[in-house]
Formats: sequence, C-alpha cells, structure tokens
Amino acid sequence: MSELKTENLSCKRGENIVLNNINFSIKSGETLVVKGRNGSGKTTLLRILSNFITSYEGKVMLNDLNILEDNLYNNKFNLIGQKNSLKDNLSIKRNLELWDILYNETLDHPNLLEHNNLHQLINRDASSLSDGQKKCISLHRLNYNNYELWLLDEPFVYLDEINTNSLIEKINLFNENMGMVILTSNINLPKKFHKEFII
Amino acid sequence: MNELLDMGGYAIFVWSSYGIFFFSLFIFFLINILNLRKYEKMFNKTKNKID
Amino acid sequence: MYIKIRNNHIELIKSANPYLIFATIFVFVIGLYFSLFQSPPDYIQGDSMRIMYIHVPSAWFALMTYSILAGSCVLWFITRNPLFNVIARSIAQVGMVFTLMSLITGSIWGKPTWGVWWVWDARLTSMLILFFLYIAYIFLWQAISNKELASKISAALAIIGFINIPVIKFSVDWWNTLHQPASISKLSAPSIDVSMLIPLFIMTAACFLFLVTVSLIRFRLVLIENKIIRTGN
Amino acid sequence: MSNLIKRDLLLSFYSSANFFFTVSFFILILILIPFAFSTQTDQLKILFKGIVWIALALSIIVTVDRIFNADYEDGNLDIIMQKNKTIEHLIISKYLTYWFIYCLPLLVILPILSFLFYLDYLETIQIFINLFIGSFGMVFIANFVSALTLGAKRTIFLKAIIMIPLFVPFVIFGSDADSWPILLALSMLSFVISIYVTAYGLRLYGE
Repeated sequence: MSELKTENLSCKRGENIVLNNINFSIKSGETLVVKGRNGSGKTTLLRILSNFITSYEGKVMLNDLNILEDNLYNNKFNLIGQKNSLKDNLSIKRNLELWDILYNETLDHPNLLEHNNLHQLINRDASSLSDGQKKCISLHRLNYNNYELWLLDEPFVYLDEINTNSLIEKINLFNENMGMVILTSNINLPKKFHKEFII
Repeated sequence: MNELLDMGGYAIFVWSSYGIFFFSLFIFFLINILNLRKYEKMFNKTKNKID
Repeated sequence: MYIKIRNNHIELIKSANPYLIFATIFVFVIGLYFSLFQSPPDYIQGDSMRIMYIHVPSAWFALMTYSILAGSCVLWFITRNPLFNVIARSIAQVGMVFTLMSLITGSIWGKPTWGVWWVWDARLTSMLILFFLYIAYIFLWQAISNKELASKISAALAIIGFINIPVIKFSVDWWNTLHQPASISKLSAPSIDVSMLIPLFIMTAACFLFLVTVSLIRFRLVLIENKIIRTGN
Repeated sequence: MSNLIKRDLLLSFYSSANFFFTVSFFILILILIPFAFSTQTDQLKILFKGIVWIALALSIIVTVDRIFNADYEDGNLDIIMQKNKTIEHLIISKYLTYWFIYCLPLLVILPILSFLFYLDYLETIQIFINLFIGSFGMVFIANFVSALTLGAKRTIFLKAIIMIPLFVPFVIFGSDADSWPILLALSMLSFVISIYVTAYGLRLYGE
C-alpha cells in the first residue's frame, strides 16, 4: 500500500505563478483526475510529478519519501505525455521495437494490439495515421509492466467513444491491481473516478 | 579646403570609412529609438485595455 | 546584491536621454574636428591613418562590450538577478554594430596601408569570429519562442563564446606563424604621437557616450519587451 | 546506457543514416575537390588534408538535428531522460553513438580516399590520428549545440553559425600533422564544457 501526496506545492515560471498551494493525496488503487482550463498548469503538475521540473516550493512525497531524493522513483512511474513519441518516418512496428529497447521490456505487440483492433496498423508509417490512431498507439505504452504510477497527460484527446471506454477499462484494471493513476483532462469524462482535483 | 578634401591622396578611403561609420551608427540609433516608440505605444494600448 | 528596477529608475533614464544624445553629438563633432583638421598626417601612412581614430575605438568597444555581455551573463547565473539579463540583452546589438564597424573601417584602412582589403592574421580573424558570436547570441534569442528559456540559453552561449575567443586567437596566431611570416606587426605604429592621442581620446569618449546612450535606449526597449511578453502569455 | 546506444543505432539504421549513406556523403564531398580545383598530384595532396575536415564539419552540421532535436520534437526525449539513471550517462552514450554513426565512416574510408589522393602511408596515419582525436571534440561541441537549440526548430543555419566558430581551432590544428597533442587538449576541454552545458540545456528543456 503506497501513497503519493503533495504538500503545499507551488511553482513559478519566471514571474508567473503557475501552481499555487496544491495539496492532494492518492493511495494505491485510486485514480486522480486533475481538471482545469487550458493553461492552468496541469502539464506543469505532471512534469513536477515526473521529476522533470525540480525547482518548486513544497514537497511531493511517495511513501513519505521526497521524490527528489528517491533514486528509484524514475522506475516507478510511466508517463504518457501529449506528444506521441512516434517517429513519423518509421512504421509502427519499428516504432514499437524502439520503445521496447527504451523501456527495456519486450512485449508481444501483435497480440496486445489485436485486443484493441489496432493490429492492421502495424505495417503502416506513423505519418499516415490519424491523430486518434497515433494517440491509441501512444497509449499502447501503458502495456509495459512493473509501474505503480501512471501519469497521463490529456489521454482522452482525439479518442473516439470505443477507445475512450477501453482506456477507462484499462485504468480500472490497473487500479484493481493496486496501481495509482493521475490523469489530466479539460472535459468531463463519461465515468466518475475516485478523486477529482480542480486547479 | 581642397587639400582637406583630397586627404593627401587618400580621400576615398578616409571619407568613405568616416561616412560608413557615422551613417551606420545613425541608422542603428534611429532603428532603436523608433522601435522604442513603437513598443511604448503598443504597451500603452495593452495597458489601457487591461484598465 | 539584488537591485530591483523601479519606475523612477526608468524615469531617470528617460529624462537623461536627450542630454546624452546631445552630449554624444557634441563630442563626436569635437572629435571629428580634431581627427580631420587638427591633427597632423602620419609621416609614414599620411592622411590614411586618420581612419584609426574611428577604427581603434570601435575595436576597443567591440571587445569591451562582449566582455560586459559575458560578465553580466555570468553574474546573472550567479545572482539570478534579472537586471543582468536585461543589461546583456541591451548591450549586445551595440557591440555587434561596433564589431562590424571596426571590421569595415579596418579593411578600408588596410587597402592603402597593406595593399589588400583583408589580411588573415589573428586579430582580424578573431574580430570576424567575434561578429558571428554576437550574431549567434542575438539570433538564438530570437529563434527560441519561449523567451524565459531563450535568455538562459543565449547567456550560456555568450559565456562559451567568451571562452572560445582566446582559443581562436591562440590557434590563428599559431596557424599564422606556420603559413605566412607576420607582416602586419611590423607596421603597427611603435609609438603614437601626442597630437594623435588627443583625437583618439576624444573619439573614444564619443564612442563610449554612443554606447551608453543607445544601450540605455535599448534598456528601456528590452524592459518593455519583457513586459509585453509577460502580459502576452 | 547500453539500451540508449542500441536504440540510437537501430534508429539511425532505420532512418537512412546507415553506414552506406554516410560513407557516400564523405566520398561525394571529396570528389568535388578535383572538380573544383585541379588534378595535379601535389595540389590534391594539400587540399585533401584540409577538406576532410570540412567534410567532417559539414556532415556534423547537416545531422546535428538528429542528436536531441528530433527526439525532443516527438516526445521521445522524455522517455530517454526518464529511463537513464543520470543525465551524464545519457549524454555520454549520445556522444558515442553520434561519433559511431557520423564520424567513424569517415575514418574507415580514409585509407582508401588518401590512396586516391596520392598520400603516402605516413601522411595517412597522421591524418587518421588527427581526425580520430578531433572528431571527438567536434562531436562534443555538436552535442551541446543541439541541446541548447532544442527550442529553435528548423534553424540549421543558426546552428552552423554557432558551431563553426567553435570548430575553427579543430580545423586549424587538425590540418597540421604534428599538433595532435593540442588537438587532444582541445577535445578534452570541449568534453568538460560540453558535458556541463548539454546537461544544463537538457534540464532546461525538460522543464
């Protein structure tokens, strides 16, 4: 049972205050939806939680250990950003191959993609896919195992109804396996998650 | 007077270098002062909008 | 060490502006009078050495401005005081103009003295490189859309350039001795007559006043630019 | 660290930066020498010693975007930075792969090329040593320039303007046979500067 919480988190970008006194906590098996308007600092919050931004006030604690001091923290979360991390000039198959090396884990891609009806895309160039298809492939990275925290930045953008539901299903399954999820969204989601937080 | 303009045979070199020097300095000065005016106007406009 | 720029400082700079412009023009006119009328021609180079009175000050200020630029970038990294960033950004373009001027007047001076427009010696080559360092600083700042970041990145570049200049000076010097015998160093005047020092001094003062005047105008410009960037976001 | 090297090599192999293409690039640049100047043996010899450096500089300028910029623009840099233990690991493996992909081919074909340009064994070995040492220094420089200009998209000329003044000392000492110790010192200096500046640039853009 682990717990992630922030204490009086504030972040300044130049003269602008982006985040002001953020306090929340989530436990294993819970999902936190961070809501807010465009430019309200949702992405900044995720980049703090993923240790990219290190100059901020307040603390982020995972199991009462500051994430800035936790050397193993980088192996505990899986961040899916707004960019797709796809090489446009390569086929999906080769993109997945490159991801496998980076994530240091070889997945059975054809099987997993078939589950989402994406297997017909595998030999196409990434540049020929639509934005929604790219997003689906990008979210395919959630299949990499051994993470206790998912950080998802706007995962539902471009997704159609079926894919939205299957992503929600995936998140629920991950929660049942005691995983934590923090996701950002600027629209109302079809399903209520455990916790909601409005910036 | 002619002697001065002639510069001992080096007229082209001396006068062109002085000419280029002061012309460029003046143009540079002008660009900056005009830019400043423009930006001040722009800034006052946005300030009025906010007020 | 933290100096905050207040409105009354800007007002002060604003009110000093006309006086500075007037002083610059005044000193330039006196300098022109001395350098073109009052000083005797050189006994070797004749009247062509009058170009020195504008060439040498601009070369000095080209180097000095880059030192100030790199110095304020270092200070900015140490103290995190945004004032130093504003100083660096307001002074850079003046330095670029001085570098360009020293290159142009230098090569015009070189034609009658050396017989060629350009000589590949260490001083000239490092001056040319210095010009491109200024260009890199100014245009890298413009190329990066996130201006907060652009300032930091271009400041880092300015410091690297400052390290690079002596390396280039050294390597070109070395290359020069290998490829061609130094012909220029013999020509550089062994001692300057007092009658030439006076116009040189006055022109230096005038160039300094120009540097200050335009830098202060650009100082205001940069501050407003910063405010527009901030409110625009 | 080894994962990143493996991935970068595979990526460059997939995206037309394989050994064959880089070698072709170098040969074609050097073919221009006899066309542009002359085919006299003694002149070709002198020109070759200089133009290998220009070819190396050109290949680095053309490909500098592939070090960090491409990964930054599509988001892969986030994964790379997350998966590497320290940022220094990341940077050093980038140095190695970049050198391996874009500088090693030149060194490999250098003996053949110098044969075509009438150089003798001793001269070839001297150029080889100089290129070996100097290319590392140039790679260090290209790396930090790439890291610093992540936010400036499609500005290859600006990057060239930033890099070429930094390449000047390498080209000067590189085209002289006996100055490899100075070249080594320059490479080491640029390594020290580069590792700090690259880390600084990457951290800034990570934010």
